[in-house]
Amino acid sequence: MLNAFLFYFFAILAVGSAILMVTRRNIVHAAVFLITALLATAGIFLLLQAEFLFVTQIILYVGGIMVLFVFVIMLVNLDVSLQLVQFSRQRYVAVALAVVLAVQVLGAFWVGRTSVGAGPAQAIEAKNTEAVGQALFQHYLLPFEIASILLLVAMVGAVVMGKRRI
Amino acid sequence: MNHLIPTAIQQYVLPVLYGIVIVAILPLLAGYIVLMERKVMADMQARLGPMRVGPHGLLQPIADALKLLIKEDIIPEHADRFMFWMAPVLSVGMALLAYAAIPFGPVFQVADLNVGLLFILAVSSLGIYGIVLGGWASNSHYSLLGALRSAAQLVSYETAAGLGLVSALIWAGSLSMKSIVEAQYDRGDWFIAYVPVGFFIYLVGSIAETNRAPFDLPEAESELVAGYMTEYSGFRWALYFLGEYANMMVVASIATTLFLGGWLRPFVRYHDHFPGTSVELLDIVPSLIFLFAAAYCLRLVPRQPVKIQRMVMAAVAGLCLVLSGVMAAALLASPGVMAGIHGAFWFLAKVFAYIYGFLWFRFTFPRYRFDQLMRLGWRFLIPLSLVNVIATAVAVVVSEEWGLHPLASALIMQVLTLGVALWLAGRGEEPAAREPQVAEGD
Amino acid sequence: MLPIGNYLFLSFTLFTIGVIGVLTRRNVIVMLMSIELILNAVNINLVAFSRYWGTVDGQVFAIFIITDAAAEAAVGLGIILAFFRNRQTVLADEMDMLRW
Amino acid sequence: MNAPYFLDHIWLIPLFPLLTAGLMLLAGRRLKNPVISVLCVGSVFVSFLYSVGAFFQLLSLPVEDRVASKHLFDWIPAIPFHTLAGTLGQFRADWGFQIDPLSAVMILIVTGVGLLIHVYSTGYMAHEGGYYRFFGYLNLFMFSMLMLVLGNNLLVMFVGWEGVGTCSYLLIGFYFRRKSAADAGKKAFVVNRVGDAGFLLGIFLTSALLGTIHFNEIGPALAAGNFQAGDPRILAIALLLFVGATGKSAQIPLYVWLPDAMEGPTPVSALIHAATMVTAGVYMVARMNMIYLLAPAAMSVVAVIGACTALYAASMGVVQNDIKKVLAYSTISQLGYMFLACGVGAFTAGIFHLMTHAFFKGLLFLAAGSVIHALSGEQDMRKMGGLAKKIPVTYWTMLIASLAIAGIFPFAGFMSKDLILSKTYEKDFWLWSIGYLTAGMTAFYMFRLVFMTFYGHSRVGHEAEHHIHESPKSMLIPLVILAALSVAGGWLSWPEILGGNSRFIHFLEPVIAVPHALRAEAARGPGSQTGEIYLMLLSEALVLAGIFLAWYVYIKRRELAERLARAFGGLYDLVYHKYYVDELYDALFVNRAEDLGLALGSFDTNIIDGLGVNGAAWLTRFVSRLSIWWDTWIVDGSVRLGSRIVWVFSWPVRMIQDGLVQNYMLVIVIGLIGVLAYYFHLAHSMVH
Repeated sequence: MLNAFLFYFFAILAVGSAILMVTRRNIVHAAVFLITALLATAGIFLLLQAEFLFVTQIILYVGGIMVLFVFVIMLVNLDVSLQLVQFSRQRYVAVALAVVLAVQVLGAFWVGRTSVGAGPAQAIEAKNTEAVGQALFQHYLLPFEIASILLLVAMVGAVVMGKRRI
Repeated sequence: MNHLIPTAIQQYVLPVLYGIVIVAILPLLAGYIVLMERKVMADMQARLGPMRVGPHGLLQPIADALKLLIKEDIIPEHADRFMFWMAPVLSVGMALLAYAAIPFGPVFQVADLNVGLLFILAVSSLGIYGIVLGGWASNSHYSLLGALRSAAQLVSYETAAGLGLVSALIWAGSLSMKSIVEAQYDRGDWFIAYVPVGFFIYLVGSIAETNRAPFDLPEAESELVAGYMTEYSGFRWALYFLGEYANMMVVASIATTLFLGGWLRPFVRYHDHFPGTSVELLDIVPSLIFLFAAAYCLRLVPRQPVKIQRMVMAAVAGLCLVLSGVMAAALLASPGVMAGIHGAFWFLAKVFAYIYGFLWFRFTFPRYRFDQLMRLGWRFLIPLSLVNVIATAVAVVVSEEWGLHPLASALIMQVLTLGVALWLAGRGEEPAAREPQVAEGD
Repeated sequence: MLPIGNYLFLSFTLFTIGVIGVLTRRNVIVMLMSIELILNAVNINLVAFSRYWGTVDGQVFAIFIITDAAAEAAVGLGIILAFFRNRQTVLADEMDMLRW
Repeated sequence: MNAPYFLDHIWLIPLFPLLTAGLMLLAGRRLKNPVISVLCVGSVFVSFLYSVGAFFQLLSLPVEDRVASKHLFDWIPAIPFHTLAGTLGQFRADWGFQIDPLSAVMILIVTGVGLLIHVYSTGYMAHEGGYYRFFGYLNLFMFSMLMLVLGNNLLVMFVGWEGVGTCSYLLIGFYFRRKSAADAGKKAFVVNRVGDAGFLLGIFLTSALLGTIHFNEIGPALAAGNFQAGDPRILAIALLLFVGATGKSAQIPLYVWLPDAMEGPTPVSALIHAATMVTAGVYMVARMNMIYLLAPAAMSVVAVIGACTALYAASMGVVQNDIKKVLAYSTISQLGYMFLACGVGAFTAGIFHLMTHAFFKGLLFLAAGSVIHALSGEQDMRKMGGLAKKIPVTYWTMLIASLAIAGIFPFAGFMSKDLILSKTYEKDFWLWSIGYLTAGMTAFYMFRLVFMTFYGHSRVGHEAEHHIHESPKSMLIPLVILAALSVAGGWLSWPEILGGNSRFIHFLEPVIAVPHALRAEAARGPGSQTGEIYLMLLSEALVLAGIFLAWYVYIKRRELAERLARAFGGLYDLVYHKYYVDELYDALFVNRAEDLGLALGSFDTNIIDGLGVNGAAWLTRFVSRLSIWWDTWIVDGSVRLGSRIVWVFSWPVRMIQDGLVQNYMLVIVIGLIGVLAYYFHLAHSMVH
């Protein structure tokens, strides 16, 4: 009951702010709405009892990546860009194609509607963080290392990109 | 106290009650921290500071709050009204939200999340938006620059501070604030004894995160009028102010919980009881402190010039007496109550000590240049904190595998880390922000 | 927990919105943000299924995805900054130096 | 045959300086001064040791075959051809070295004096820029000079000859920022070219006539071709070679470069323009004595020119005020003496005087350099005076050198000069009288120099007065050693009359191919001994008179000098301006050369450029117009046509590949849709 209420609250919040994010003319507003959407997503995670991911989502996405976005937006923010046309020439084609894609996915849902349900009610372990840590550092150690290397490379790349003279 | 309060109330009513209390008290505390700041600054500069409103300016914060409340509220032209309204609320709200997971005592805690610390970090990291959006929304160059600076600064120092905390977390073995404190109780020593370097890193990082001097670049009055707060006035400005001081208390609480043993009394493992009772000697200290405070105030009463001030002073003395009585009475109450009340006292005492350190730094250190700030963060603190984390992990493994005493292994590794720190400091000297020198030819 | 279909539908909706955003907005930053949105939709999917099967693998994958998102954001924004410094624009259809 | 070690390794002697020279000129800039000093002086010192070793091993050989040669490798292989004499000759030249008493003496002088002057330079040049450059050139010079004296054929000798010329040019122009120095260098170079031309022609003629240029083969060739004395072809050779000698050794008419050469640093003047290089001509004449003995006319030309140069230069030396100029003219005059000796057939006496002159003239220059050093660069004697007390060592050495050059009895100069004079007297009275007069003038101007510099009251400028200082040890020690040599150097051949046995002369004898007539005369021994004694006394008297005159004019009654100068105003001016010879040469040769150059230049611009080049250019432009047209319309046209075709047919690809990222994303989505569609199709088919 409460679960359902929270879910719909978060879902509507996420979808609404996502739509606003895509349609806003002002980039900063778009960023703020994206942040809202991300926070709503974090709420969804919390509902799914993934506390660690909930926190990670907030710290990394909202507290890190989006700050970066806002930072860059403020660096490159052009008032003239507010007056320009916001959508590209291919918008109608694009929307049409997206709708086609959506229809296909819905079809997929329709095909598999019978198999999705409450699912096997697993006894969710209380210590989510420990479980994630175990999985991350034991079973997924190699991907973890690869991800760390990826981050290193990304960092170097960002530094190079950020240099005044490339 | 579980036996005398039904669980339903414990689950739903108490947290709300705590929340209300926090939200109600916090602005008052913030105001008095401001007063404390002004007094300390005056003392360090051989002045008196506020003396007029109330005896020794004791009522100054209230007066300030009233003044700010009734000030005209200006919204600059072409400002983004929505953002302009939202930003201060955001910064205060996030600061308040962070208190949800802070344990002021064994029981005095809104919610004991098992990712409590991460939750606090996450929420306080959201406070950035309050500053950035506010600076952007007020449509002014000073504000925008301040916002950008603070964004860069916070992102830079969050990493170092978080890693500094991790070194303590490794010893604690848990993310829940409560169990962290209990871990310190079990070990018998506060974690500052295990990871002093980590504590130092977090100290610096937290100063930078709260935009306090010497890292107050975002509101450097000598460069950008007031940084992101330039266009704000009146109540919104007061909200920003409140947010800043609330943040100070948040970081102070985190430091207290992770490094300074939270609500634990000093020498918590040192048991010596009154004959025939289970009350420990050192537990009298709080009530004694308040008793002395009351005596001091009473001595000050007759010196006040005006009658009203004498009355206020007397009232303060009475308050202190009451508190001392409460502390004393708690000794006789059930252990749970005693632990709760004294825990709150010790916790707040440590928090204020930490904040006093903040004030001290502010009045003694000159402000950094921005490139120096960045260099300190990226080229000294972050490498050092990484080394510190690794060293701590090694220390834990050593103490577990070879049975070496944890404190000993930890301190050995800390010494090594200090060596690294010295090397980093020496290496960080060369100017990173200057133009490359022209290589003189043959 | 609610039937997993709800979560799937939510993530699908977000995904579609993100796709539309990527395809239609001219501003590269908004395109990047839409990509973040898509990644989030995927995350919701993963977490929902991990809850569904009662294992944490999905969450681990979500963590990896967040990592990649961070990397992508860093590099992408760096590119955008460099480009803006040289061309004074952030519009996708003006980034046509690869045009025939 | 295995020659003794040093004789077998004489080719190493020039090598050491060459190595250090190369090092200096390639990498010297990076070396510290002490390193440079050690390397360069050390290399010269090693060469000196090898020379001494070679000398003594040569002495150890029996008198008749005191000659050793070392053939390194062929340079020009044997080329058979018909000589002018009609015989079949083989022209060949190789990198060969030959050492006999003559070259042994020369290498001893070159390396010994050179070593001393190197040491001196380390002190003198200590504060100059281009230290490494200086020593690089100096060592290069040592190399070339040693090649010159050690070569066993005329071509190697010529290599050394040109090498020393180059080094002299480089070192005269060492202070290349001073225009006068640069000009002096150029002048020396050009004047030497004239002489070298003659020398080269002489070499050609030698090889053409005798079919060989190897010293040890020329004599036999002469004998084989039994040329008679006075053969015009031999005469031509001798005169041509002598032209080269006059160029290198600054004889009339090619002496003009030597005075200007004093622009170079003083050690250079001492080493190159006094001690060694300028004596190359004398050495060459002595080396080719077999030719000259067959050309009496040439001999007399040599003698006359030598005598005239001696007198002429001495006369100019009398009036010079620049201390180095005086020494320069005295050098010329002493060289004249040497040629006089060679001209009268007393080659050994010439070489002997060459050696003693190397000692005392080197000493004079070094002492003068020390004076200039002390006066911080002052060279005008009128601004000196009264230095005897202030710089005693320099003073005493200078005095000894002056006595030596003047020819006071026990000193070296006396021995050599009187030997020359007596030999000349045997030959011809007038030549002797010229030489005699010159000796007096030498004494006069040398002591004029000494008195003006060291006696009387000081005329030094104030700021220079303050830091007058004796030179450092590194400069004084060579002075002292050279002083000792210029005292004792002459005793190597103490005249028979004074109970000596002129060993040096006899040591050199075997080099000189004495014709029968002369040998008979030599057998009869020198002329009446008493006559020789009288000659000595006469010259001593004249020398003392000259010294007294100098004292009287420049110490006793100082105003007399100006009075005399005014009295003989015209003559004085004439002499003071060096007889206007430079102006004459300018008028005769330099300006004519300029006119020729101008004429050629105008020809070049008008005829060659105007007609040839510009015409060709016009033609080229015209043709290129045509080809441009062809290129644009035919070649490029076809290319553009092709590209246009490709452009037209490539539009579908272009539609997809338009570097717009969003279109790419669109394509991605399309692909996604396609994949999903295929998946549905699969599921559908599975259902059925």
